[in-house]
Amino acid sequence: MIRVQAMPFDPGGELNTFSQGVAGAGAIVSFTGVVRDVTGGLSGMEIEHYPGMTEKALGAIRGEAMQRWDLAEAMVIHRFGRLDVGEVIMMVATASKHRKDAFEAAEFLMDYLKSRAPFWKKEVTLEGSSWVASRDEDEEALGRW
Amino acid sequence: MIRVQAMPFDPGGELNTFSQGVAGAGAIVSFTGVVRDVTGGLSGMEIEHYPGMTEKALGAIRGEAMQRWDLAEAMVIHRFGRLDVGEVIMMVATASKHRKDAFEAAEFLMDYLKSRAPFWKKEVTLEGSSWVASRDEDEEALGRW
Amino acid sequence: MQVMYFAWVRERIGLPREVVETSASTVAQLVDELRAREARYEAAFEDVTALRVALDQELADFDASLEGVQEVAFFPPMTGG
Amino acid sequence: MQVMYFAWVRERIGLPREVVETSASTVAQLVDELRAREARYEAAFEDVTALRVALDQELADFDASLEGVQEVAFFPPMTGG
Repeated sequence: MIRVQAMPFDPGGELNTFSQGVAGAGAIVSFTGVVRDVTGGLSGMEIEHYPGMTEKALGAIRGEAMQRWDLAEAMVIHRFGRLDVGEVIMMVATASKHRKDAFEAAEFLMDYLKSRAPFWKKEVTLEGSSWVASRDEDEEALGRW
Repeated sequence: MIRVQAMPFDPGGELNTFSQGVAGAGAIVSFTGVVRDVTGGLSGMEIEHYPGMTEKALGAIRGEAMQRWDLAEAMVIHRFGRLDVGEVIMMVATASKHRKDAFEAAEFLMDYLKSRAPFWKKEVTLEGSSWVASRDEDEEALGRW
Repeated sequence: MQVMYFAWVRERIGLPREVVETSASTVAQLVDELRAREARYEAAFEDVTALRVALDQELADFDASLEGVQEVAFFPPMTGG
Repeated sequence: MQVMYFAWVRERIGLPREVVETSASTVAQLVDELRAREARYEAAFEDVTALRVALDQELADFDASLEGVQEVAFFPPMTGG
């Protein structure tokens, strides 16, 4: 399941729904990304995306995860638009019979969506706003797969 | 946080509470283990543990994870007693600034609690019950750390 | 051809999309044409190594052919997740 | 000395814990003493490589010393998670 939305969502509720939907797969891994004010002064975040391509890219990444690991299901939810500090940006969940598959596939999904799904983050502070720079280590993380 | 309990718990609710409690750490990873009837015929599970040692062992494993990775928090909840198919057995959650730390620490916690925390699972079927055998690959998984 | 801009590329050029009449046969040629137009395009495309391009919503290289392509998008490296 | 049994070790011996008077100085000597008692102990300890031992709630080896130890526990390899 892939969802791209402006609306907030409840990660705990999503985890429970996901878990109940995957009979036979006892190992569930989730990743949740939250807007944090790490440096102090952040008032929120603007996330821009490329409608159409975003869904295609996430679908392709999810499809590859489903092929490469023994998964019962894999889910990606990603928000766009304006987010306040403390809000959930995105969530990934995987379900498998084997914990190793669930963990690896979740990491793979995160690594790929970081650098291959068309989202761009802009940090908004009281002084203004600035685009988040991509990080070399995010690109390098893809080398593992 | 370490919790060892007979009572069922709500993984989604725990994930949300955990996430809200870790300001500054934007990457949250969770693992949830669920009783699954993989072969057909399973009616439930009995989990025995060693009160006292269990809490110590989980505390030590959590403490090592907190030292080895840049974590804001790490949580383990594990049930004991009688569980039905579909019930949640245990949950691990980690919070970090960095997704890699959150993922690795969660895998470490799982690998260690599988083979080093004093829990024993017994599968209950209509024909009787049998102790779950430990698996060589669970012991081997510790070699990674 | 529909040309789209995202994030700071969009901000520098000052619009999210436009229809471009071009005979460019590769992405690189299209970039040269756009860059020659006005200072704001020059500013957006000054360092192509800092940019990514998608052709019909698939990531592509700057030497890729534009034959049959209907939608070209330029943007900085993605920062999702 | 408090001796505890878990999982199928407990089931084979037929009790979860007992107080044992012993002069054994290592775990292995204690196992030999217990095994010599009755068939149910022999059955529980027949393959020591399939067992784990904890001394005062810390995992230990079978050649570990029992000096100062108050609580010994025998059980199969753990299967939590």
